[in-house]
Amino acid sequence: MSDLIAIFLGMALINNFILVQFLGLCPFFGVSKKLGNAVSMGLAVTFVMVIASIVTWIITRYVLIPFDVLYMSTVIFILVIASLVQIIEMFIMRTNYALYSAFGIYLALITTNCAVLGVTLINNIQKSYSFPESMAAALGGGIGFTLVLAIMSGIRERLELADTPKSMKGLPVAFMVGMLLALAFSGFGGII
Amino acid sequence: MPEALRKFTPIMFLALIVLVAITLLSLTSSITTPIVEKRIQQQVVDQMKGMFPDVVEWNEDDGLYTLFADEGKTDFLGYAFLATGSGYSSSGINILVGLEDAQTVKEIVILSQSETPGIGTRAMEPAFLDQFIGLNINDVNFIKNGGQIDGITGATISSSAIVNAVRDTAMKKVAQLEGAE
Amino acid sequence: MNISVKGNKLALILRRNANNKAIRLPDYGITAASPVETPPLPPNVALPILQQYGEACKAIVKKGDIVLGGQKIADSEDFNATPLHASLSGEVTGMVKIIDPATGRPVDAIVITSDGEDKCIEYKAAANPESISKADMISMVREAGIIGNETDANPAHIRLSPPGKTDAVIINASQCEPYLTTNTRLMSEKPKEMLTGINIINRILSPSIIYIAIDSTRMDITDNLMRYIKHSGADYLKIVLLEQIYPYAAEGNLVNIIFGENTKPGVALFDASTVLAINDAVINSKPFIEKTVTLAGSVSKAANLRVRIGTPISHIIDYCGGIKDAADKIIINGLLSGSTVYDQSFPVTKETNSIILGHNVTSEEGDCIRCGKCIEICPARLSPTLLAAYAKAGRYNECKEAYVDNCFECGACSYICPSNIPILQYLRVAKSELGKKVAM
Amino acid sequence: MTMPDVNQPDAPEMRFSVSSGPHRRSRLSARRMMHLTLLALMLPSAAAIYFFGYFALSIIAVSVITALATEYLAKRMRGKPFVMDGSAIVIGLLLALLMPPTIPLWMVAIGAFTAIAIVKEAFGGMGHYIFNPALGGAAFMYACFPAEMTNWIEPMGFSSDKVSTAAPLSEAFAANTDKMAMFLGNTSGTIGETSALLILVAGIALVILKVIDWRIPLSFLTTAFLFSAILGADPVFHLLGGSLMLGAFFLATDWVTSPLTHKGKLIFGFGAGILLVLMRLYGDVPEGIAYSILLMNAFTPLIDRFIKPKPFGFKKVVDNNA
Amino acid sequence: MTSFIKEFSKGIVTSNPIFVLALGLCPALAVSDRLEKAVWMSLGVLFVLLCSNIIISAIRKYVPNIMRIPVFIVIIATFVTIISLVFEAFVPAIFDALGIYLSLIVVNCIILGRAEAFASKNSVKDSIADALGITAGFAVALIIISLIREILGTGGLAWGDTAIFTLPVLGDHPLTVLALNPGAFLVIGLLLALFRWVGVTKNE
Amino acid sequence: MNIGSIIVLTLIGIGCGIIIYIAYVKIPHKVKGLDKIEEISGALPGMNCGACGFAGCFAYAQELAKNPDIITQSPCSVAMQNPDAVKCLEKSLCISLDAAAMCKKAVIHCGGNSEVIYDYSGAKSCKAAAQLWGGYKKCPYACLGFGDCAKACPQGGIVIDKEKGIAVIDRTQCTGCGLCAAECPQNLIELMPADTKVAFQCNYEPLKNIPGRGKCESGCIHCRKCFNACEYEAIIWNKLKAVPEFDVEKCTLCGKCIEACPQNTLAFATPVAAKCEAAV
Ligand SMILES: Cc1cc2nc3c(=O)[nH]c(=O)nc-3n(C[C@H](O)[C@H](O)[C@H](O)COP(=O)(O)O)c2cc1C
Ligand SMILES: Cc1cc2nc3c(=O)[nH]c(=O)nc-3n(C[C@H](O)[C@H](O)[C@H](O)COP(=O)(O)O)c2cc1C
Ligand SMILES: Cc1cc2nc3c(=O)[nH]c(=O)nc-3n(C[C@H](O)[C@H](O)[C@H](O)COP(=O)(O)O)c2cc1C
Ligand SMILES: Cc1cc2nc3c(=O)[nH]c(=O)nc-3n(C[C@H](O)[C@H](O)[C@H](O)CO)c2cc1C
Ligand code: SF4
Ligand code: SF4
Ligand code: SF4
Ligand code: SF4
Ligand code: FES
Repeated sequence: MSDLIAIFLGMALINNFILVQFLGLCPFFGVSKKLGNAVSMGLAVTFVMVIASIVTWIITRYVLIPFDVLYMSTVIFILVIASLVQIIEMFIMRTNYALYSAFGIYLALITTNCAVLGVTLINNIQKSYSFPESMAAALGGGIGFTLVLAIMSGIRERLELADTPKSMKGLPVAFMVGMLLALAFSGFGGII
Repeated sequence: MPEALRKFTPIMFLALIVLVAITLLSLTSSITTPIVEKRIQQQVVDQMKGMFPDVVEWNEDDGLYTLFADEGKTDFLGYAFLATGSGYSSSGINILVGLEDAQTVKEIVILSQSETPGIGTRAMEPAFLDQFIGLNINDVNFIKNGGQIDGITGATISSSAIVNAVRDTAMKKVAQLEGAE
Repeated sequence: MNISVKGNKLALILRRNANNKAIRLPDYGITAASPVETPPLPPNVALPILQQYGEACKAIVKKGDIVLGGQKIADSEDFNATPLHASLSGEVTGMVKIIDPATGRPVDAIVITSDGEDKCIEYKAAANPESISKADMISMVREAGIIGNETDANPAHIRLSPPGKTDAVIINASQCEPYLTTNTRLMSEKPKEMLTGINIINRILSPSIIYIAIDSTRMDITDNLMRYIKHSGADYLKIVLLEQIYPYAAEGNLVNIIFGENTKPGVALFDASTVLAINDAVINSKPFIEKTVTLAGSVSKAANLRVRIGTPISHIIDYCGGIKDAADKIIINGLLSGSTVYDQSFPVTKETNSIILGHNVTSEEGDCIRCGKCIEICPARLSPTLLAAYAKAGRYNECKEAYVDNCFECGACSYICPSNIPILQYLRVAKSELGKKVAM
Repeated sequence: MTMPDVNQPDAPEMRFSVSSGPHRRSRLSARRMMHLTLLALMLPSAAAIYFFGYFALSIIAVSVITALATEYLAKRMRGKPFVMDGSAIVIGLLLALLMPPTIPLWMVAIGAFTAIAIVKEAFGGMGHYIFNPALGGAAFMYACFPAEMTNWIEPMGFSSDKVSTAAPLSEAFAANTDKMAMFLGNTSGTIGETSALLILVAGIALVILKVIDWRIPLSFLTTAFLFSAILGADPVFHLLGGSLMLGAFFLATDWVTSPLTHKGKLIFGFGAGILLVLMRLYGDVPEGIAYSILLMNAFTPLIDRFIKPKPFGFKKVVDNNA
Repeated sequence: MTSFIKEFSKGIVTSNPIFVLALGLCPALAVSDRLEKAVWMSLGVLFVLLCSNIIISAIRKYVPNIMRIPVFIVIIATFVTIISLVFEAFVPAIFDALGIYLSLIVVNCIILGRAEAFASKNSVKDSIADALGITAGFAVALIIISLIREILGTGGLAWGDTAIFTLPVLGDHPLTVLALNPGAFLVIGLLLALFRWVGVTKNE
Repeated sequence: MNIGSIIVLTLIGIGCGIIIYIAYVKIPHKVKGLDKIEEISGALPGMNCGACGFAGCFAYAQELAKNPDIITQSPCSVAMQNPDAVKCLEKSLCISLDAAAMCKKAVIHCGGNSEVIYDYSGAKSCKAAAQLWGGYKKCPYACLGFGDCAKACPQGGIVIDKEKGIAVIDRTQCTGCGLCAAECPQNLIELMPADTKVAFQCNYEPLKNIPGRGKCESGCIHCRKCFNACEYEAIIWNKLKAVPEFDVEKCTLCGKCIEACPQNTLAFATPVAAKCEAAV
């Protein structure tokens, strides 16, 4: 159990997807202007990460490993993620339209989110996690992703009112925030 | 084309693409895999030879190499095996460990790593690695944990990855040896 | 002083609000001991037909007409409108446009040149005031054209005819700002009229309780009132003692201090000077043509003065010996929440309660250093720094979402801000821009 | 509003001033607050120079001068006036106080430059930055020069013979924790952090002068004390050791980077305290103060967004954050 | 030919994927700590983008609309896997150093974006120009970033195990942070600001 | 080569294909007519300035798709200056546009000669200053020069003339979005046809008798001299406002009116944007 917690916290804070692993940076800069949007995006990514981890774990365990074709992982995982996103979109729309209208637009962006493919590759190929470990990693990664997105959007909302130099406004200053966040998060190193 | 079938064209199209893709990949992999395997083998052998210059022949048993200095496999030289530590970077540190006998480390060599340059890579320098030479595998541990190895400030993660990987794998291999006997 | 406030059930003592949300200033009550004087009549008066409530009034006199003091010179059919009366006798010498300070746009004003005789229309004292009906009393108040002070700034007859039930009435006899002393002066000089006035309000609104807010330093008034209450058995009267800190006596604050912030009783609030005017209107049928104002600051003699509405400020200043110390700022209605005029010939209006001469302090506006002091001090518990930032950026809708409307413009935030940000001014811009949007 | 006849309408004899209310302001000014801070910082600076002699003196000089020069350049580049509001000096001084005595001076210059150019001015300067510039600069230096930034020596004052022999301490330190020495400052550490006593005096003076709010230091120190005790560490050691005192009174309280409201400030201090203890006890970083405060700086906009005063009055407050 | 050049130069300057569009940031930040990694990554991207753009624009008329995205992804993923297999076989050190970012070319917003926006609508020739232009833009950006990060962050420049040069002073005490994650943000952010400042790109 | 793996993986591919197919069929797709809206919004500048009166360019495009006539009632000045955009809009809306007439640019009706009547101190914002007695200038309609308009201009086309204390519009940069006009508390800024030749620099409303306030030296005194001076009937007298209006077509730039004005209220308008000339 403590292993799982370590993996969870490790993925959330120490090996944070955005700040340390450099995965999912496009939404980090693209969808972080408003807190609401950022949190929605983060939660949608977390959800897809978990589901994708389940499915890809099964595929890895029962197809890729038995046939010794781990090198096919990229092709198969991305295909699976793409269809998963579609089916989730459909499912949410059918069952909860309010949720769909809140999350729908983000789902489309998730297919091309490095973090989702990244987590499946890390779990199954790089670290060969067991099933519970995969879950902990996906959940931790997603939550860390959401947390950083939320922090970033909070900061950017404030920066919008700031007298930032013209050529720093928007993206460049967001990168500066990224740098300082990465520095600050490096303080978590070794806590677990 | 009948109407019912037409519905399935998109699906079949995707299936076709997947089929082509996978076949292509299988082909590529069948070309590259032997190269990779050979290279790794070669690397291990090269390093082993660097470690035990006299080596001529060896046995391999589940990753544990038993090395001999003559063709007849009678002149025992030592053992060698691969250890993988998980360091600061998400890809691991691959270490080749040579043992003089079932207790003593002869040398360790880093085969591949991708630690942070300037920080983690300080654990790849001889100043650190040379500490392992001649150590009893039970002493492969940091001084503060009762071993004989000095850690590296600023690279705790990388250095302990190496130390732990070497010790744990060595223990395992030794157990494997004992089990085999 | 034989009645101690402490321990007396009749008195209600209130001290600070939570969090010390107030400003302490040293110059409260400098003129507290100056009896109300009456300066000579001005050579002319200008009476702006300002109309914020109801349909606009129309002038019912024209240039060249001779009018008597107290004569109605503008009115409208609309009940909500407030009529205007000549404040002295003389000739109507002009209908001019003057700039309305509130909007910066021109409004009409009637100018009367005094004939120096101060003839008045006849005021009929009510024979039996007790028998006047409620409705009659309200219409008498309306006829008198009473508009309240800053603390109760809208027509008195509207305040006296609320749509719902009035649970409580608050009579504000304290001062809402440093320097002002008119309310307390009137309370100590005319206690009888004041009580009659309160009685009239009591009869019109029939609240279950009437609070009289008094500065905690004015024990003389408190003792007097206590004696009266004890004597008359007017047990619906209660005294509230207020610390002299700004902005306790502001309407919203008073209500909150007395009732706590989670109840919403039907409350009507009247300034002491308004109570006097109501008394005059009902008992003497006398219209609202005089106003008591405090003149203070860089002037030779600070004083409380009873002046005709429309009197030019310069007339009052000259009466008190002129401007001292090269003061370059004329502040109307209080140091903190008042406004400034750029010309001494500005007339005293129905809302004027004080004229303070002061100096301008220019201070460069800095960037907000996020010290949070404005948030600490805002009695409306807003986030002034945020509101100002939104207003500066033109994001007025966000101002609205952050409750800019709850700001009652006390100015405490601008007062405290170490970066000299004119926060309140930005909020005013936001409010007026939001108002424009609603109007559109 | 003007009246005819009384004065010559077209030639007012005197020009008055007009402004929007209020017409009086408190005497509190940002510059005064900054100068008071600077004055208070003289205490720990004096201690630094007393204990670490020329080392401290040169670090402080380099840091402050670089900070000022960078601020000047940044303002020039932006076409804004350079005002001596003291903020650059405060940042430079605070950064200097976070340096170990043996740090090479050019590294200090790089840190001070980063603090002002990147952490402060790139965000818009005074009032607009998100992260504490001094700590941003220090964290940058920790990442660049981990060895030099953790090279501790015993205090030696101005005595030159000791300078040459000044050698890094060994791990014996942890055992040798003379609490009184730590309180007074006669111990190893960054040049400014050693004397808990003087920092405390300066900090409390600032609290009394209302330059800083007491909530952040109090909640920060209490949380760190209690939490380290709960986790079984020596709470007094943690309170007095490292830069906690300096951080709690001078770094965490920076108005710009801490929450606006009272409640927010308490949360800030609490969060920083927890993070600090976790990092000190379990983390890899040499000293958690920079990271714990920087992390709370990052959370500050969120704290401010959710911890707002509830508007006074009767209006039912609806949550507008949804 | 002119249109070819136009498409090509567009990718480098006016719609530089990193500095202007801010797309494909993950690899740009992750592999730009060393020049060598940046160059090999660019080669990988070139291969994948070129091949997939060619194939996609060649089959664009036959792809059913419903399956557009999945088909494109599979095509891209195939080339990505091929290039990783090849890297693993022939430049193993680089394969290890690039780690999962090589595989992540699949989801690199640039590539799918180009497939969707360009190759699926244009002729093979234009698609090649587009691929070359975009890759050139990506490569130029990556190389600039990696040069700065490697030189300042490690105090010198190296290719493989051979050092090309070492700086004085910085060689002993490099600004390590530039080679680390925070440095990636810092360098790219400052470059973005610099380009805006000198007017290459527009302010927001 | 591993035939088994190829088969299994292709089966997964088929499975994914089926899932995607089903999902595609079940998810309703974009609202009809979206293509057209996208086409229209593609021709719009995408600045989302709101000057057209709608909530951003896309909203405007939606309305245009429903009712093309809107474009003449509330045109997008910015689009009108871009010949490509005009062509594109004409095509997708099936209408023909007189772009030149719709192409407008901002003009400030103040020459900055009004006297200062009090010392203002406070927020450096025109809106804030205008709240105090309508501004610190003698003319209650004068430009206050704090540049609320300049801050609003996305083109950076407005600068404050420090000497005169008024805003000056660089008409080569102005795209006619009108954002500045909405900001000005004194209502000084008007969008006028881009090829306006003569600028009328007064905003004083003919209100009589505001003691202490009034028009400045260069304020229009409604003398009609310009009207009478024009030989080409290019000036129309606006009776309501008692100010001249200029007919661009007829004006020959002779400058007679400018000479005739006793108050120096008239001036040649500053150059027109090259962009706009192209469209004209
Ligand atoms: C960006 C960054 C990269 C790091 N890379 C490594 C690394 O490659 N290897 C390592 O052991 N520690 C690495 N660290 C961890 C820190 O250097 C950490 O402070 C150190 O491991 C703790 O060392 P100490 O406890 O020996 O002082 C890194 C830290 C940061 C912030
Ligand atoms: C405030 C503080 C001061 C420290 N001072 C020293 C010191 O003077 N000498 C020292 O060797 N380690 C000191 N350390 C501990 C080091 O940061 C680090 O934990 C230690 O050097 C581990 O390296 P080592 O095992 O190689 O000694 C200090 C830590 C902190 C938090
Ligand atoms: C505030 C504080 C100050 C410390 N100062 C020192 C010090 O000056 N020297 C030292 O050797 N250890 C110091 N330590 C203790 C180290 O951080 C650590 O506990 C000890 O050196 C072992 O570190 P290691 O686990 O990295 O080897 C300090 C700890 C704290 C919390
Ligand atoms: C009590 C106090 C603490 C401060 N702490 C910091 C600090 O930690 N870091 C910093 O860069 N500036 C600090 N400053 C300086 C100041 O907040 C900052 O430089 C200005 O707000 C803007 O530059 C502090 C100022 C005061 C008054
Ligand atoms: S925001 Fe309004 S209520 Fe609050 S302090 Fe400022 S002026 Fe007073
Ligand atoms: S008082 Fe002034 S400086 Fe402090 S937070 Fe409020 S606006 Fe900012
Ligand atoms: S001057 Fe600027 S804001 Fe005004 S219309 Fe022209 S472009 Fe728009
Ligand atoms: S034109 Fe209007 S908004 Fe612009 S500076 Fe003048 S008064 Fe201000
Ligand atoms: S490259 Fe776009 S999310 Fe990673």
